[in-house]
Parts: sequence; structure tokens; C-alpha cells
Amino acid sequence: MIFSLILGFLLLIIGLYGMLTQKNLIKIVIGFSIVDTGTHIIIVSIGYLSGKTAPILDSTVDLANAAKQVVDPIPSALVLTAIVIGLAVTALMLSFVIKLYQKNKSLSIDDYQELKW
Amino acid sequence: MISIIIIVFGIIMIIAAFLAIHLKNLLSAIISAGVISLLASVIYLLLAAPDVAMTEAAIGSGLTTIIFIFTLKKIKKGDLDD
Amino acid sequence: MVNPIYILTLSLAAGFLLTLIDKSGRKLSLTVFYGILSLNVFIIGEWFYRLTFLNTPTVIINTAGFSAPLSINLQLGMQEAFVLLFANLTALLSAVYLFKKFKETHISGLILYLIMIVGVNGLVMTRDLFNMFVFSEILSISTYALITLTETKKSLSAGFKYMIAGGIASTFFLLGVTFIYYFTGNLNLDFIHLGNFSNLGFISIFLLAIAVFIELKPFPANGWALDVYEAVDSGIVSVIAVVNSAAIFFVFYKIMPILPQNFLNVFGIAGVITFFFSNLMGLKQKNAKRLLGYSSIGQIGLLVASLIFTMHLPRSLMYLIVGGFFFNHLIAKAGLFWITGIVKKENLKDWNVLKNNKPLLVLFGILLFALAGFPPFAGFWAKWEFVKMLVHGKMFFVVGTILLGSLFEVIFLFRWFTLSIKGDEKTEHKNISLELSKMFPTTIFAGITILISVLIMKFFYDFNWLHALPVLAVLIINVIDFLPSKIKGILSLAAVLTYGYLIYPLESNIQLFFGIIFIIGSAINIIGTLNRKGKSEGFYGLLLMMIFSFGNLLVAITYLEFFLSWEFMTISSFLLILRGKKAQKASMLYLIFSTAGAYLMMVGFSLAPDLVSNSVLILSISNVSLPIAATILLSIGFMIKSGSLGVHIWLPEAHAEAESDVSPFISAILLKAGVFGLLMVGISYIKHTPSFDIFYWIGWIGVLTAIVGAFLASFQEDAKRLLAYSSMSQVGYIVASIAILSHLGWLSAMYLSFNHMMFKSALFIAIAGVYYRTHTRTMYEMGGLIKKMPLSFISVLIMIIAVSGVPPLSGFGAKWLIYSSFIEKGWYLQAGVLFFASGVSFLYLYRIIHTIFLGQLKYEHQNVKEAPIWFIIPQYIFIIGIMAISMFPNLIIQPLNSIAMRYFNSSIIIDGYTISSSLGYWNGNLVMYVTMGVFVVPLIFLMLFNGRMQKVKQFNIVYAAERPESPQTTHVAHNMYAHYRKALGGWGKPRIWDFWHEVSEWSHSLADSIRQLYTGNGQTYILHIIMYVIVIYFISGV
Amino acid sequence: MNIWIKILYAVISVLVVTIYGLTLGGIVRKIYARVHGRYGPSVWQPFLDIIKTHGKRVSISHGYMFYLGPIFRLAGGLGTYLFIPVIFGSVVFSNFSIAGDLLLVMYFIFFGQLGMALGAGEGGHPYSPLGIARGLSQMTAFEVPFSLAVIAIAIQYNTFNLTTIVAAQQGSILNWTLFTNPLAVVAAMISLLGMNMHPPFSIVLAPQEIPIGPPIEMNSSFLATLQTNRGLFTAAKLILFMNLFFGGATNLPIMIIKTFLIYMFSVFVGASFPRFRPEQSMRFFLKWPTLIGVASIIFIAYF
Repeated sequence: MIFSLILGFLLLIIGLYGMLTQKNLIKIVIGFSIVDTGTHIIIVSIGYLSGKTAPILDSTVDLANAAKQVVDPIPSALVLTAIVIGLAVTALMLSFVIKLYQKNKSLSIDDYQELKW
Repeated sequence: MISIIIIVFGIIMIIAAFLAIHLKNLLSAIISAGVISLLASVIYLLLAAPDVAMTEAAIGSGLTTIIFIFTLKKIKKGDLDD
Repeated sequence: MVNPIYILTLSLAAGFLLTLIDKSGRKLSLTVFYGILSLNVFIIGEWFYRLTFLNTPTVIINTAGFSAPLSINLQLGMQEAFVLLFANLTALLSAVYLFKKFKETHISGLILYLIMIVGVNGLVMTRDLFNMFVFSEILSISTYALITLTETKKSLSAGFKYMIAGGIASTFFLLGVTFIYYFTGNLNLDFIHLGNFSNLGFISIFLLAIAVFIELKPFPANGWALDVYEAVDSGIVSVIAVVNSAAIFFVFYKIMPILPQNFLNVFGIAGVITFFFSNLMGLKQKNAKRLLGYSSIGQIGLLVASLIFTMHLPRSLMYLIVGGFFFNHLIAKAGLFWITGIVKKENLKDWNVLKNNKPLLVLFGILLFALAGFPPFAGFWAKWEFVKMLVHGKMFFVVGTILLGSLFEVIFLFRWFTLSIKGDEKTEHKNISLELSKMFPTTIFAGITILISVLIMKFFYDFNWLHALPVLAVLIINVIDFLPSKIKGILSLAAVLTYGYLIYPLESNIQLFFGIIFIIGSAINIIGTLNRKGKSEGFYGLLLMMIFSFGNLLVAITYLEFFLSWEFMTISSFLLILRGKKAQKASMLYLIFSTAGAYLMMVGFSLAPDLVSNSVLILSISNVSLPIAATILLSIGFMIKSGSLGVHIWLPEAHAEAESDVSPFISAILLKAGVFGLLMVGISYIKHTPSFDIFYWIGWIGVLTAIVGAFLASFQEDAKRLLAYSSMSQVGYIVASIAILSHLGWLSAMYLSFNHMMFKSALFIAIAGVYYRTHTRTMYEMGGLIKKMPLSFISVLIMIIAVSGVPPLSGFGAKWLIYSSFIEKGWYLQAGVLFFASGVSFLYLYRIIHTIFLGQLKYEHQNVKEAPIWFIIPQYIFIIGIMAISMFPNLIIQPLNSIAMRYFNSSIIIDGYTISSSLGYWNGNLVMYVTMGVFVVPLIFLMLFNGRMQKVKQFNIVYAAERPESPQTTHVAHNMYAHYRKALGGWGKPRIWDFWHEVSEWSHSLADSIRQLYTGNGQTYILHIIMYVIVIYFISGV
Repeated sequence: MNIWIKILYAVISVLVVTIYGLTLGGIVRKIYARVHGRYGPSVWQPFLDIIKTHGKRVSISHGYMFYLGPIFRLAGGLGTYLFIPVIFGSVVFSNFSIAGDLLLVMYFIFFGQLGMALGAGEGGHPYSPLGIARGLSQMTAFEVPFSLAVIAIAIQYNTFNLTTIVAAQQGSILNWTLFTNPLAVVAAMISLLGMNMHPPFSIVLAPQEIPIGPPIEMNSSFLATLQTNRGLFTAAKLILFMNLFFGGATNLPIMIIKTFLIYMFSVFVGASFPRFRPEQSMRFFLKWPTLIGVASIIFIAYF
């Protein structure tokens, strides 16, 4: 599905844009989660073939021709895993944000650059 | 048909994404991000991936948003402590 | 034989169970934790043994009962087992290192650690791309979480940057995996082939590859990694830098077969660039851990490059190169990161606390030398073979970049090392607490580095044990270091003589000749060191290492053996110089120039054609025609060691700052190693003279070295510095004479080498004696010592006559031979310059003897005694030598004649004691008798007719109507040749110093401006990554 | 040849030349005095000086090197002289020239200078090292044109053998190096001015700044030894120059005439110029004479 593919890429780019331009740590994490979502949409779009149904074997699907009627299930499986992993990473990022804030009372990434060169 | 829905949702998602990035209010930004995930789950459904749609709705838009809000609360609370 | 899948399941299970286990006490959970880690090591170790030595076939584990591609499969072959053994061992030792931390912190630390290990093991074994993604995420997430074990602002902000960078990289990875699946319908590496991809499909491979590559921290998209290295706890960092890097590196190795060649080339070059720039930027780094970070990033770049460029080599060679770099870098890096955690000092300047901590210092030294790629450690062999391979592949630009990068690395690593040993005393000395849990892993790794070097030397190259002797000497002397230094000195003397006896039946005279200079010369000089009091810990080990390396140069058969001994010589002399009180800068200069020279030689030897016979190198090289480039590079390498003009600036510093009984070795013997090498190049050159006359220019350099050295010597205030420049000047003569490439020229070069060995040893030892008594090297602070140290004076007197070339002593023979050879060759102007240089040498020779021994005795030296007997003995042995060859020149001229005749037709006739060349003649014996006659007759006359002589007091001099105040104002010594300096005007300025100073300044400021890239802002780092991906995308031309 | 006869000849040769050299010194002093408008000392004054200083009742020594200094100096003069074949074809005056060639002579010149410098150094008087530093520096400078000239000669005659060099100049006055290689002779003659230390190159003994320089502490027999050497050494240098550039000599009168004329050259220059400062002197030698020397080499080697 070309539109969803484009949508996925657009979200990815907007997310990156957000990560690059926003100074607020939470905004950066939001940007990251948008990137994640965009990636997921891209993956699902790749697996989608128009006119086919979900890879669930129920009455609408003819068992004999199942392979031809359903979309490829593997991308879906990948996305499922990726979503969970994405959540984990997002959560971990946020816990870093909390800890950073508790220590330094600032959410601006500009305040965390004494490590350099 | 599906294309049109995807285009419409897509436009909304992109707007939401911009809002999520540019809104000054963090809570609104978080919710905008949640909206993106929610709409994404609809798109998954349209793309014949109901299982992904369910996961995304639960985890992507639900759990993630909750974690964000939790973080926000933690931080706000920390502010009051001072 | 345990199924390797248990490594994953056991750790995972234990990880989840630990929460429960911890309820019944941390002790139990720690036991389980370390038990599991050890079990992992054991299982993998057993597999590694089976796969490597029992030829067990590669294990393939299919999950879910189906075979691939239907299911995910894991594979454990020899390579996997190797990487895993290493990773698990490092993980275990790191865990031991973190013992204290694990005991105190929350149980989640242990759990995360185990999960991380699962990630590493899975990542290495899996053949499925998506599975790889999952394992890499497991690895990353657990690593991110482990960072929070230390909750400092720095570590948290570094962790955050690490996370967003890692997040971006894994997004690329995921996209790459899905697109690969889209194009090939497959996720299993064994079923994906390059042929499956359309043009568009290459993008998917690109995404996958670049994602892995970003994780390998290429320059400049690696700011996040540096911050992590700097900020995170040493124990965790060593895991990140070593275990994680090893796993990701292996992932890159796994996906290499599906990458098209043009990608690989780009990545290879990117690796080289990373290596170069990280090391360049490391020059400016003051923070120890960040410095290691720069080095680490660079080494990974080199590792990737070596992997890509050696892909097509035979397996065993590839294993040596890539495996060598892999081991060398990772082990050393882990060890050094651990040491930073033990020392707990951020700024390199504060590392002088190591000075008082010998065990830690030894570990630090071993790991640092290994990291810098010095022999006998694995990195040395890998570098040697890698450079050779690159040179054969005509990839000169890559070679140059890598070697320059390595040089930078050597500079910053050893600046650190020298600061640790010699840094300012000012900082407070708190003893470092050596916790067993931290020392143990470090020691194990230092041990492994040594073990591997032994294995490589024994099994890969099968060296003669003689070539391990330099290292053995250090070890043995270290064992008996508790003995007083005199006993060790006598043992060393015996060892050197035994060694000489051992290698004695040498194949040729030329070896014998240099053997006498290297071995006998050293043996006599060792007598001077017997004056040492106390224990002189470590000194004799290094000294023996250096002397044995000299000897090994003579008996080396292959280029590699020669180069190995050369490097041993460099290391030992560097450390010997470093023993001097203020030798930090001097030894650094020496090391930098020596290393640069060694790298040039490495390339030179790689360019050289294979040797045809099995004789020693100096003989067999005559059958080999060196290409012009090899001749030039080797010559420069050797001329750096002999202190030729332009690259001489290390020489005065090293001579002056080394301990006073070490200086004679450096000046009299070490410089001759360069002469030996240059002669070796010459031997090949004369048999196969190319059209472009290189030695003509070498000759000019030698001549200019002679004159500039002489002038610089004349303007010194420091006695040792003066002698050092004098050595430079003398070796300039030698180099120029070698460059003549004629019988007479080589005769003079060898004659002068021998002479120089004797008179410069004696002079340096004499100055050592003076320094020992007066505690100063500044000449104008002395004066009138002839009355207190007559024996030293006589020795210096005879030696300066020998240096100056005044008849009847042997120095004149050298001058006679040199001028004859120059005129014979037709190098007239060069001969003119040498005349000038020999005139100028009178200035410094007079200066050294006058300002120290003549003139007014200073009050503070009224009670100075003669130099100790240990200094006097070697001087007089050398005097006997000088006298013998002066009286009977045939003693030396005849053997040298026969050596030179091996390569040229003889151009001299020896008739009795008269030696005639085509130009003139010289009868040393008769000259001696005549001189004695004309000396003795006036002496007797004067003694007969001057009987009323009276001695007078110090100040009883004819001084126009006033009495001199003090010796200081009456002794003309300071800036003695001010008028000459004035006469030289602008020519007297030390331009070469300025030049090298500028080079240093320039590279440091370049380093500083490049590292401004790393702004410290996480967003910049993301931008770098994205830009990097785009740039690489366009370069690869997908 | 019997070695004792050889030694006897050498003694004769040395005596003759020493007497000649000292007389020459007396003549020069006379000339300088006349130029200055004085009557001047007797021509035999150098002999009288030597006898007088030897006869001094008090003799002061500052140490054994001080004692040996003058001996080194005289040995240097004697040695230099003895390695030069003085008169071409004469057995008595061939000395020990079989021991070495021109290079030996050039380097033996330094023997005495170095020894003297050491002896004077032990005297402990500040003027000695000052004079020596100047002397050595000037020596390095005038050695450059001289050695270039010597190299030019070595190229020209393809030998360092002094006898061969003299032999090649026999036959006609046009065979002298003076005419066959004039540039080298010019360079060498300028450095002779430096060697002889007459003004403008008299910086070593410079009476106004460092009265008589290095030998300032020398007295009685020591001074006498030095004075003896002054005569001998001057003559030796002149003979060397004569041999190298002016065709040598086949008998004693010709040698005396030629060396006298060579010496007069530096005396005339010396009488007409004031003194250089040390750095001026060095710069001078390193500039024009050196260039002339280089030119002579290029000329002789490549044209």
C-alpha cells in the first residue's frame, strides 16, 4: 500500500525532525516514539497486498488457497515484537528523563552537554 | 476506498505529529502522540493486520501514553518538592 | 558436551529466578550469578576446544523442531565459539570486577547483566536477521539499564544520548531487515544471496549494513559512544567497549557475505578514516577514560578495515591479522578500563600515583604496550602482516593513514604512560587501594596478552628462542630484583658475555665487527653501571633486553626477525631513557621518532622482495634488489635512529636526560644500530643500483648532519648535551662515508664507528663520573677539576684528541680515510664541508675539557674526589683500545679492509704499517713514534732546565692590578663562543626545532578543531548519524 | 736507511729551520717598528729573548697540564715541520715525510694548538680561554678556504702526497700552482693571513683587550719554549705553502727566498690594516675566501 508507506516515511521524518529540533527531553522521546510508529507503519505496509485479508484462518478463507488469499504474516509478527521493544525503549528513556530531572531539575538537553570533545 | 481513508487519517496523523512536536504544553503533546498511535492502529486494521492493530492500540497508544503521563507527573511532583 | 542453547536458556532462566533467589540472601544469588557466568565460559570453552582441536563439525541448532528457513536457527562454529569464549570470559571477569557493586546494589543489576549476556550470546549465534534484531535490542536495553547502576549526571546524560543514538540505529536495522524480507522473502542469512537483490534491493542491504556499522561507532557519527566511555562506571564500560563491541563486530562479520563489494570497500575506508581521526583527536585528550574511548573507537575502525581488506587472504593469515587486532585491542582495552576504575583519576596528570604502585604499573605497562602494537604482543604481528598485505595490494594511502593514526595513538598512550611514571611530584600521593576483585581480572587479562604473544611467536612464526631472549631477560631480572644491583650487574655482564659466546660462530666478518661494537662495547660499558647503589629495580632487565636486541639484529634471518629485534631495542631503550630524572619529554621525543622510523621501515620491508637464501639478513640482502621506495623508507628509518639532520631532535634530549651511565649505551652503541641498518641497505643497493641515486642525497644529509651537529655542540652549556650533539656530528660523518659506496668509504665508516664507540663511551662515562661527584651537568658550574679528578682528565684528554682527529691517535686515521674516500669519489664540496665540521669540532672539544677540568676550581668543589673506580675502569679499557689501534692501525684496518673487500675491490695497499690509497699514504706507527720523540725531547729538556719551578695558589695569576674575586667571575665558560654565534647571525637559529614544534602545534590544533564536532549535545549526535548515513549512501552509489 | 742517520738529519733540519724562523721573526719585528716609526729591536732579539726567559730565576707552574702545554706546543711545531719534505730532492731535508701525506700535516698543526690551549687553560687566567676561544673560532673559519684550496690541489694533482705535488710543479715557473690554479692560491693566501695572526686577524693576542691572550700566564722556560716554537712553526707553515703553491724549493737559498716573500705578504697586509673584531674576522673568512675556494674547486674539477 503505497499511501501508508509514504505516511510511514513522513512520520519517521517528522519524528526525526522532532528529535533534532526540540530541546525538551520529553519532546525528544515523543519524537522517538513517532519514529517508531512510522517504522511500524512502513513494515505493515510492506506486508500488505491489496485484496487480501488478514492471515487468520476463519470461514472467509478457503483453506486450500489460504496462502494466496492472506497477507504475509511475518511482517505482522515482526511489528508485534518491534512494538513491544519500542515500548521498552521508550519506557527506559523516560526513566532516564525522570532520573536526570530529579538530579538536575532541567529538561533541556542543552543542560546536559558538559561531556564533549 | 481504503486509500482515501488512509490519506485522510494520514493527514490527521501528520498534523498530530506536528502538534506533538510543537505544542508547548507537554500534556497536549503527549496526547497528540497518543492520537497518532491510535490512528495507526486503525490503519493496521485496514492493512489487514488486526493483531498488530490490537497490540498498537493497547501498547502503542495506551501503555505508552500512560508512561508518558506518569513521567510528566513525576516531574511535576518533583517541581513541587522544591 | 552441553547443547549451546543452554547458554541462552540458563542465563535467561537464572535472570528471572534471581529475584526469588535474592529473597534468601544476596550471597546465594551472587553464587548463582557467578556460577552461571562460569558455566557459560565452561560450556563455550569446551565447544571451542572441540571445534578447534577435535574438528567437531559446526553445530546448528534449529529451534521449534523445524530446519531453517522455516524456523530460526543458531549456529556455533569455530569462529562463533572463539568470539563467545572471549566475550563470556570478559563478561565473567567484568562481573568479578564489579563484585563490590553487585553486592551492594539492587538485584536488578545482576539480572540485567545476565540478560545482557543472553543478548551477546544470541547475537553471535543466531543466523536469522530478525532474531538478530531482537537479540541486539535485548543487549542494548539491558546495557542502557546497566548504565543506571551509577546515577551521576554525567552517566545518565551519556546514557540518554546512547539510547537515542542506539534507537536511531535500530530503526535503520529494522527497516533494513523488513526490506530484505520484502525483496528476498527470507530472513535467514544462509538463504539470502546477493543475487536475490534487484538494484532497489540494495537499499535494504545498505540500511542493514549501515545500522550495524553505526553501532561500530564510525567517525564522526560516534560522539555518543565517547560520552558513554567517559562517564559510565569502569566495570560497565569495559563490558560495553569490549563484550558488546565484540558481538556487534561479529554481527558485521556475519552479514558481510551478503554485502556487495563496493559497500565493503566504503566501510573499509570508513574504518581507516575512523582510526585516523579518533587517534588524531586523542592527542588533545586529558581525560583518561575518554582517551581510552578515542583509542577504542579507532581500534574498532581498524578492526573493521582489517576484516574487510583481508577477506580474500588465506584463512590462517586472516585469523592472525583480524584475530590479532581483535584480541589485542579488546583485551588491552578491557584491562585499561579496569585500571582506570582502580586508579580513579580522571586527569592524565594525576596518574603519577601509579609511580608508587609497582604491580599496577606493570599491568598498566603491559596493556599499554599491547594496545600500542609493540612486540611481542598480538597487535604487533597483526600490524606487520596487515601492512605487508596492504602494501602488496598497493593500497599505499591506506597504509599511510593507518600508520600515521598508529603514531598518534602511540603518542597519546605513551604521553599517558610517561606522565604516570614521571609526572609532577606536586600532587598528593594517596596510595591506591588494590581490591582483589579488581586486580584479579586485570591480572588475568595481562597474563592472557602475554600468553597469546607466546603462542603466536611459538606456533605461528616458530622463532628461534634467541628472539625471545630480550623479553626473557626482563622477566628473569625481575624475578631476582631483590638482589643488590652490583650482583645483578655482574650477572648481566656474565650474561652478555655468554650471549656473545653463544652467537659467536657468526657467518661473516661484518657481523663479527658489529658484534664487537654491540656486545663487547656493551659489556665494557656495563662495568660503569656497577657503580649503582641500592637495587636499581628493573634496570638490568631493560639493559639486557637492549643488548640482546642489538645482538639479535646481527643474527636475524628474515625481515621480521630483524624488525622484531629493532622494536625490542626501541622499547628497551625508551624505558631506559625514561628512567632518567626529568626524562619524560626526552623519552617521548625518542619514542615518537623511533616509532615513526619503525613504521617507515615496516613499509620498506613490506616493499622488499622475498629473500632467496637462508643466511642472515645482512648477507642475504645482497641478493635482493630493493625497490627505490623501499631503499628510501628504510634509509630514513635507520637515519632517524642514527640521528641524522632534520630528525635528530630526539637525540640531544635523550642523551642528556637518560641516567648518566645509560647515555654511553645510547650514544656509543644504539646509534650504531642505525649505522648497521644503513650499511645493510647499502649492501643491497650496490649490487642493484637504480637510476635514481639515493645515496648521493644521503651523503649530503650526512655531511650537513656533521656540520650542524658540530655547531650545535659548540653552543651547549650542558656537558651531556654537548657530547650528544658531538655524536650526532660524528655519526653524520659515518652516514656520509657509507653513502660514498666505495671501498674506502665503507672502510672509513666502519673505522669511525669503532672509534666512535670507544671514545664516546669513555667520554660519557667520564662525564658520568664528574656528574656523580659534582651533581651538575652544566659546564660553567664546574672548572679546575683537573686537580681533583686527574684520571678522568687524562681519559677525557686522550678521547678528545681521538675525536678531533689530531695525530697520532686513531682519530686521524678516520679523518685520513674519510677525506681520501671523498676526494676519490669526487665529492669535493662535501669534503670541504667535512673539513669545516672537523674544524668546528675543536670548539666543542676544547670547551668540554676546559670548562670542566681547567680554569678556576669552584669553592663548592674543593672536596670533590676522583670518580669511582667503576667509572675509571671502562674508560681505561677504552684508552688501551684507542692506543692499541693508534700504534698498530693494522689491528683494525686489515680486518675492516677484508670486510669492505667483500663488497668492493680493495683500493688500499697495506705495506707494513703504511697504508696507501690512490691519493696518499699514512703510517700510523711511524707517526706515533715521531710524535713521541718530538714530545719527549722537549719534555726532558724542560725538566732539565726548569728545575726552580714553584707551585702557586689558585688565584696567583697575572691580573692587571687587581685581585680576582671568585672562581665564578674568573672562569671563562658561560656562552664561550658567543662571538661565533654572532658571526653566524641568522644561520645559528634552531630552525629544525621550530619546524617540529610547528608540526606538533599544528596537529594538536587540528585535533582540537576536529573534536569540536562533538558538541556534547545529543541532538548533534543524531544529526551526525543521519548525515553520515546519507553521505555513505551516496558514496556507496547504491 | 739507518734510523739514527735519519734522526741526525732531522735534528740538523730542525736546527736550521728554527734559526731561520727566529731570524725571520726578528726581521718582521724590525719592519713593523719601522712602519710604526720606531727604531725597533735588533734582528737577533728573538734569540736574546729565548735565552733571557730561560734564565729567569723564578718559574711558576699551575699544574701538570700547564707544564705540558708548551711542550705540546713545541712538539706540534716540530712534528708539523718533520712531516713536511722541506727541500725537493734533498735527503737531509726530507724529514719524516714518509709517515704521512698532506692530510697528516694539516691535522698535526692542530696538535700543538690543542695542547697549548689546554696548558694555557689550566693557568686559570680568564684571558687565556678568551684568546683560545677566539683563536679556535678563527681557526675553524680560515680552515675553510684553506681546506678548499687543498682539496682543489688534491683534485689537480690527484694526490695528497706532498713530494708528488712539489714534483709536479718542477720544470717551469708556469707549472706552479700559483699559475695553474690561481683561485686556490688566492683562497689559501687569504687564510694564511689568518694563520699568521697578523692584523687584521690578530684577535688572539689582541694586546688592547686581552694582553697577549693564551700565553699570558706563561713564564721563564715555558715562555722560551713557546718562543722557540713560534720561529719553527712559522717557518713550517711557510714551507708548506711554498710546497703547495709556489713550486717548492730545490735548495736552501731558494727556500729562504720563497718563504721570506710569502711571509712578507702577510706582513705587508698586517702592517697596513687595523684589527677586526672576532665575529667580523670569522664572517670575512666564511664569505669571500670561501667562495673563491669553492670556485677554485669547481674550476679545477669541472672545467
